[in-house]
Amino acid sequence: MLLRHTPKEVAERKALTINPAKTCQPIGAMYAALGVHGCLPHSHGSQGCCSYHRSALTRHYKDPIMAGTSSFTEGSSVFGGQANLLQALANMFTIYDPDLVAIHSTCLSETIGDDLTQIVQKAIDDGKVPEGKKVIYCNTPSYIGSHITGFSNMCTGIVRGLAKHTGNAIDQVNLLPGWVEPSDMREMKRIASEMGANIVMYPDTSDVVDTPQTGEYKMDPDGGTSVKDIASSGDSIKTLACGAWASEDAAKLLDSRCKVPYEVIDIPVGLSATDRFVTALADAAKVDVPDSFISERGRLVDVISDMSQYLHGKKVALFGDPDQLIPLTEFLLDLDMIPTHIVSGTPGKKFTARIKELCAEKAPNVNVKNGERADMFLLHQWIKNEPVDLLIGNTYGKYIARDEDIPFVRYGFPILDRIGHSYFPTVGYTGGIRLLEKMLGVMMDKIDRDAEESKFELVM
Amino acid sequence: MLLRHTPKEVAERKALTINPAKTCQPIGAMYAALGVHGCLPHSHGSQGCCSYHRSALTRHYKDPIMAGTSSFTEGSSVFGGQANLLQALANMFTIYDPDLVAIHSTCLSETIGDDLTQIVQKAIDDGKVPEGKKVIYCNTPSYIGSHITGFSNMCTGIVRGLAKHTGNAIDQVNLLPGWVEPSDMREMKRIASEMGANIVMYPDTSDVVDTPQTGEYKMDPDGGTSVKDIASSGDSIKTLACGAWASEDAAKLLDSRCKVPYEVIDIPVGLSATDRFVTALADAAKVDVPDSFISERGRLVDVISDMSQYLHGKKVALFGDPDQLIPLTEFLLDLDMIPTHIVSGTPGKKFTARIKELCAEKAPNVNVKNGERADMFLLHQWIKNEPVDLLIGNTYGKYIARDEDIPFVRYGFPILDRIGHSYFPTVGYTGGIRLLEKMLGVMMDKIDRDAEESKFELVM
Amino acid sequence: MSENTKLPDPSTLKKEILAKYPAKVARKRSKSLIINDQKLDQEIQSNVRTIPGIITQRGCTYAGCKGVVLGPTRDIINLVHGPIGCSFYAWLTRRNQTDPGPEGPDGENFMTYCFSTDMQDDNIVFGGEKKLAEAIQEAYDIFKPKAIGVFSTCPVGLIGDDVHAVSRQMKEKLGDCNVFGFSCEGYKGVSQSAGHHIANNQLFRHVVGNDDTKPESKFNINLLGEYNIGGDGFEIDRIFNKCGINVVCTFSGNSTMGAFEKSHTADLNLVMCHRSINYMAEMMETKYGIPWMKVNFIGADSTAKGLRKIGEYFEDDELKARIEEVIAEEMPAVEAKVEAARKRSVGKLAMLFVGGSRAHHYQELFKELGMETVSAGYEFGHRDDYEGRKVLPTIKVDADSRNIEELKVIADPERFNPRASDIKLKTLQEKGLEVSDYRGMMPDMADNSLIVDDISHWETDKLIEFYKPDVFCAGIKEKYVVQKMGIPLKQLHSYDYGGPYAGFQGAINFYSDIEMILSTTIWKKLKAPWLTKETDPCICAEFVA
Amino acid sequence: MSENTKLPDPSTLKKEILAKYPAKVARKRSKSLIINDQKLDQEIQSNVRTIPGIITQRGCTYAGCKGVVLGPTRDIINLVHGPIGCSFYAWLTRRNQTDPGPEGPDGENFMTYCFSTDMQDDNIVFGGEKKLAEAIQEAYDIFKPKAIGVFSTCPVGLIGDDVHAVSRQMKEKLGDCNVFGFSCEGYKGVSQSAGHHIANNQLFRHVVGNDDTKPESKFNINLLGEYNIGGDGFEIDRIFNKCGINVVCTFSGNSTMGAFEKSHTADLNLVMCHRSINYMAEMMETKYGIPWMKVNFIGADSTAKGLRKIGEYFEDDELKARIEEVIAEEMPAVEAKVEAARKRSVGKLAMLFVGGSRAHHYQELFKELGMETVSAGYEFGHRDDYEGRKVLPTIKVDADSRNIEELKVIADPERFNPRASDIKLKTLQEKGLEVSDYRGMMPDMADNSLIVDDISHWETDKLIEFYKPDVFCAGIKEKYVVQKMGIPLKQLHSYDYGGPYAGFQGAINFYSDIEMILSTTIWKKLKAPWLTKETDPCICAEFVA
Repeated sequence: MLLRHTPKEVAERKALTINPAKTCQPIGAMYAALGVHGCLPHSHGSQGCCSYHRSALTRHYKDPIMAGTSSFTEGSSVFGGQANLLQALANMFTIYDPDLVAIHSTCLSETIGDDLTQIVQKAIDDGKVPEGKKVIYCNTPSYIGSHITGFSNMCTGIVRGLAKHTGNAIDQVNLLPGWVEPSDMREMKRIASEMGANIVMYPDTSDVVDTPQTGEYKMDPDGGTSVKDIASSGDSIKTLACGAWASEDAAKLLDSRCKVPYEVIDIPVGLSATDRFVTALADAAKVDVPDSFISERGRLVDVISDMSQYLHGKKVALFGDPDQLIPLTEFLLDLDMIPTHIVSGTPGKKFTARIKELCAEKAPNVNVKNGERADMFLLHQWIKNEPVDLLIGNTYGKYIARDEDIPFVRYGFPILDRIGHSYFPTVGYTGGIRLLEKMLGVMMDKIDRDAEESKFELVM
Repeated sequence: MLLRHTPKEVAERKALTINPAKTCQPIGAMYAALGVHGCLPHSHGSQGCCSYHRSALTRHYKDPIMAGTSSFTEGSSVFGGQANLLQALANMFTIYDPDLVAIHSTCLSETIGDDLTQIVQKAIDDGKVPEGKKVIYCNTPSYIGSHITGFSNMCTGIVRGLAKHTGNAIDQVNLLPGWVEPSDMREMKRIASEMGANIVMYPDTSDVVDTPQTGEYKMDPDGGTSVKDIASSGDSIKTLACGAWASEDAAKLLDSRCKVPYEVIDIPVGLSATDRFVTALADAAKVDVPDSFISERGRLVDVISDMSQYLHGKKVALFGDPDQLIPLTEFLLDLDMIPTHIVSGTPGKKFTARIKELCAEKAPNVNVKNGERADMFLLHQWIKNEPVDLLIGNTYGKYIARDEDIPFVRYGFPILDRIGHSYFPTVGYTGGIRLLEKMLGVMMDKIDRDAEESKFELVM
Repeated sequence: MSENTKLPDPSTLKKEILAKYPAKVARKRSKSLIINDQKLDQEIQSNVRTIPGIITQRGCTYAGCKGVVLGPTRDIINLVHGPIGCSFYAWLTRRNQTDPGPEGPDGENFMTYCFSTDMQDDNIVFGGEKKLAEAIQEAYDIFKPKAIGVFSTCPVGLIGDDVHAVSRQMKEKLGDCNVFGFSCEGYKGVSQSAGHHIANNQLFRHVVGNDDTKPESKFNINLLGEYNIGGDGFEIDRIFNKCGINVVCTFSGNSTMGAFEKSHTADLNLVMCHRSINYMAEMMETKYGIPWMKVNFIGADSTAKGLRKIGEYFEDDELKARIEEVIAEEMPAVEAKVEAARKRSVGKLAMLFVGGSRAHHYQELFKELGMETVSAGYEFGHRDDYEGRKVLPTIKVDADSRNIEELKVIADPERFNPRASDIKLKTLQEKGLEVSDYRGMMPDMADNSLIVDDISHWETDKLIEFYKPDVFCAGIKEKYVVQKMGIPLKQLHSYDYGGPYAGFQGAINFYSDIEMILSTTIWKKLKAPWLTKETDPCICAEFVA
Repeated sequence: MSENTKLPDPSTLKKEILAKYPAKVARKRSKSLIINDQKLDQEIQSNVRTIPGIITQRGCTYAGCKGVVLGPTRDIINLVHGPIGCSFYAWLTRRNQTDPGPEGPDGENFMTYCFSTDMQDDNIVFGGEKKLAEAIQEAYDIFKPKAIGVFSTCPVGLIGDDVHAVSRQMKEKLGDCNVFGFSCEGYKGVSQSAGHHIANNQLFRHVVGNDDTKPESKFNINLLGEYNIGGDGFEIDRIFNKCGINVVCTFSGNSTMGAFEKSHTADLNLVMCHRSINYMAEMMETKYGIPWMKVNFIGADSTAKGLRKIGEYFEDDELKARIEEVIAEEMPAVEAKVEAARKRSVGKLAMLFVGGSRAHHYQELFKELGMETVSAGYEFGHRDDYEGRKVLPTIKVDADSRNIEELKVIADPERFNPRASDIKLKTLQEKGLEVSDYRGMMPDMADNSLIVDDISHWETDKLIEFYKPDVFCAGIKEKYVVQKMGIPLKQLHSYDYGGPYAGFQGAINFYSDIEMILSTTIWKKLKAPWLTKETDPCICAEFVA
């Protein structure tokens, strides 16, 4: 057994986290920053942070992930990181010439109390920021929240740094997609354009972390939302924020600073959440939902009705991020599957409340925990106490899946050992079919593997 | 073992086929006919043929497959099927009101020598075909060729029955997709429109055999190429025929009857075939390939270059239909995989020649056979003599895959035990990524399953 | 709707259906759509030609012969003589399960294989006998099977290939392999039904009686017309086993040639699927003196009833006691499950259009679930399957039935041995044991229920519109058509890859599956919310009488 | 290009690179870009602060301490005191393999687990010592480990948590668990390197020498600076085993606390990764009198060379003979494979920018493949790793190195025991055995090759443009950047999830993988055909001198 020391008995822990279902803020800020065109993310802290974040994102996307670091030394930790950051900005603009730099802090710079606002202002005053270039930033103390918090904070930083309210409203909707894959962002844009909905979506990492192999490396990839478009979002008629954890703060800021009213909706994972997404987008953009969506939806519904016997009553354990887990749980319930164990390292009381509310009727005994020590060790112990038919989560789940022989669908961040997530969306109706194909595939593979010869089925 | 009686030693067979890698003509004709809007296929023979074909197609698509039958009795077999067919036509038009009926023959009606041309003419003369309705037909003797031949013959029947040459050329390209999935046809149309290429594609089974579940059954589904569009194909500037086996005859007929020149290309499966498809379509439609295709292509190339270590040198056994196997083999070679055993029940000398030519440099020892007795029994015996790392073929391959513990990718017709093929294309660049995801997935699952604990990998 | 509400009168529905048809068709179809009325002895037109172009459920004679009857036998090579398709489509598509048998995992099992002569045009032109003989030789050389069955497809009869002659020659040549043929060309008869008869004839002629070894155990029976789809036969065997009843041979679920050869040594034939196997029962009675009884192991109550019939027949108190014990052991689980399922199922509506017995048998299960069967019919049944064998004398032989061989069977000079006296049989029959009898479906159905033989797509469509059933039972061709109308369809050929549904455990499985179907959320979410907020009508519709 | 062609002069390249930099940066970087010239004793600036914003490969001190040195030890719980990320990113990402050990599949292995105190803001404000103590207690209660290592992340030092005090207290409290801390905050030093030193210190202070049990067997050595990535250590153990050489302890591939505790009983320390472990070698020599030698088991020839050094050291003819036998047994397979691979590899160009020794060691394998290393450099090496230990006295201690603790080590009163006389060591050294010595990378590199310390992305970009190498060796962050330029990148931290690459079998694996890379079709198909017909330049480029 790979996790042979994990006991079945759950002992309460007050201090120790084992096999976390989250990581720290800065990586989320780095990912969000990559969703702005021409933006070079910068990590204000020790080299290690930047190196770790770049490595983790690189392994997940198998694509270049560029970012600078302030390379703190003991000296800077004592005297503050201003000198390093000023130097870093000057160097990045001189050597790599990005349109803008997006700085996020770290536990180090936060602990010593570096004031990014002041330092960035100084950089501008000192002429370290060339004409026409921009510097945006956000605070991402690693000891608060999770990688999702960091993503949210950078989204807010993007709004603060780039969104402009001119007073001349533009007939467009801001779409904050939340922490999803480039494939998902691509699909959200397709849905909007298919609908004739005029949107500005950011961040948008498509064509940034899923770039083509052409033999020519572009340090400034084609993708990312342009600074101009983001600026215009201050004049939009409405903001749709996908995911309360990743997108709500930025939407709030757009409201308070630019008077753009907002609505928080779920990431469109699965049937019901996509129904709400499509309706909300149509309403916000004041367009009708075209008939093509009746067909798209109908194809998902068709697969569900055709295959329900393989899903009905199957128990599922899942771990990941709240904004995904909530609609995913709802989708499982629409499939008559039974969400049985759910953990997320990301804190936020709303999470367990929402999950319990969703599960109240069909899965009242669901085990759910989030925040500190809501980790994969606990999830594994729960599974040992109540086995499941399916495990859904990031690549770290493979250790539990192999030990317990549970069909496993890779979903969330990070996925380090399979490809596909960058290219095939799991959002929208078609994304729902993909999720179904994955879930059915692994469960049916087990049926085929374990079937007695007399029960081996040709048709399923 | 499920196929425990299959011996390793290959004994030459002169008469016996075991576990065929093909089926008979009429089912192909039925599938092709479904790709015409408002068309009701009709099987002129015993009830069993129609029932079997509808069942097989229904299991593959998990969607309604409608068709009529002449319900031959012993009487009709002696005196000929004319009476039954005339009655059938009258009944179908009266009860089900299709725009047109597409008749295909069977081994029975062919053996007794029913003359469809004469019978259909009589039906028209006798007023059995209502005003504005059409009847098209083709001969599909089950004892010649295979299901692919039947598909090809109905394509020819569609051209003969519907294509019109008015003399006023239309600036459009005819695209004959070959026997591919509705998802593939959808993708070919997307590629063409993305390119700005004006095409008429037929048959087109999208929105016919992958219809949405809305609670309302439409006997006349939205999809299928309209009779009007097909008629106009006689005035197109060029025909691109995907697949020599499925599409060339129809293209030839368009040439000889309507003077539309044609080019036979491979179904765009994998990198090289899609490159040729895109170029050929751009040339034929006199448009430039937009840059978006550089990105689409580049994403496929990127996945290949990122994952090549898991593909390089892996041996593959495949079975199916020539038009798919040829570009698929080429794709495997582009991936530095080794096509090792290939069978297709569909005859045609060109097949082995083309495969050997493709494999000459990288897989000179490839075992390849097609036509009579090129069956899955032989393939299995070959595998026992030279084991492979991957098996690709229709659902019947699962018996070999389980017996020999070979990672298995379902591809081709029929797929009876998994979903996805109706919705996710395997053609085009994105289709190539899907094929890669599938192949890598099953091979990596085996790596994960068999790895010693000390060699179990988090990152792959 | 409660179990004893009166059903609505479907006359208008019938009118509407017929209205769409051309006059001749309407006239013909009207005889196959019967509004049930227990007070009348109504005749239903069945086992007649399907109307060309009407879109039928029916298959062909070959399917009934090869697919249904011979398909489930593990150790015979079923070689199809014809173009490739006929063999391909019958390859592993019927879910006849088989266990490895006494020889264990290496025992003979050719059911995962598909054998064909793959006739080509030159075989059609110059004849295929030579190729057939070669193919038989090659099959023998590779697999050394005990037996090879040769099945004729449409062209074979027309081009005059004599499969029987070739089989005879090869049987002689091979010596230790029983080779025999079937003239089951697809165009024979009017449906699969003719194929059943042909299969019965050839099994009886070439196999049954080849081995006179007597069984050691007591209470020896054959189970006829049970094909072990989804493991039904396994469950029934489990129950027989528990009761101490010995199955000499099942026709033909999980069967072997050896069992067929010894089947004439049993003392009782139990007939499940009357349509496909009654010929065998009659021929065995005539030749060997084995009585037969109709049973139905679909449904927990009818399973119990079937077991008790056996007890009655053998007149053995120990056996009877054991049977009661077994029933007492099995029923609690059944009742617990049905109780749970009925919370969802009571008052729901079912329709069944399938097979030659299933449409009748499965009504038992729905009855146990408190569901009403509002309409039903067979795909290839005959009048006796609807109205009961009492009508047999009145059934007129038409052109299509005439050309299906009727074996002339007489009592076997040595081996005829009447297992029960006529008096005994008469008493048992009076007790209602259906000895050499089958009462058919119609007597078991409510008044005003609509009986439809060989239903067409158009009729299916109208019936659903009228009844809005909660579950529709049919086959794969109908599955997605009906479901697209928002009505869950339960396949009763393949069981949707579930089962077993026979016996006690099977009943429990069926209750659960129906409970699942009735509780599946998606049926309430078919409509895009931006089109309508109200939930889909199809599923929540309660029948209003 | 043939193996002895002269390399082109990269001066212009160097100029172009520096031209882009701000003056101060250019001045600093110019000292770290050295055009190799064997005739000159050139100094290369290294182990100095990375220039902020330049985009470096480097990581932090914590990574070097926890990730590199302690990570590979199976039976210690490595508890990271800090926010969650530091522990998360070091979780299973370094491919240190471990076997179940003598206890078999149930033996202790905590390497698949990730432990953290997951510091929250209140811990930052009010201090995290209490939480740390609690976490240690909980880890002990659940897992009962022999030892717990506590690793400090950036905030810990700043808020003044005393991990050493807490560890001391908990060690006493728990009694049977060795708890000790590491002050390896990420900001310490200038790269991972400082973390190696800190890890060496604490292992030496808290673990080495805790168990004086002497090994039974002859020829007892420790292997230092081998981390069993991809199973390198397994392969080396296999070879040692074959030769009859006993490894008391490997620092720290596939290691256990028990082995560390006994390591001072060995008679020779072999140093693989000089950068990360030389401190340990020196301290053990001073305290226990164990001499050390630099070896390199990367490359078949250098593996043979390394084995022979051991033979020389132990001055045992039987051992020497056995070593020659083993080499003779292993080399044929190696030669066969290299022969095959050279068909594709000879004359191809390689570049290596990785680690603190690998960039040197792997040049051996490329040499064996007939490939030229045109440019190389370390990520966190020091001058002695480039120029050799001869420069140690001249290396000035700067602010960053000063604050990394230097243990004061003296000879152990009881246990100091010089395993070899100074004369012997001197003679061995003269034989070129690198006793207590390492000559560094530069002497092994061709003239005009470009040596770059702590390479930046900009420099990488320019170097590739200039050299168009056939293989670029670096790490995961560089992997896809370089490949997007059309150049295959071979990861030398993770081996791209392959390996082992050490020893004889490892060499064979490496030859195959390079052969595979060089024969991968896709690199010739990067360009869309409608853009250009010519094949991609990058791969087929032969260097033109």
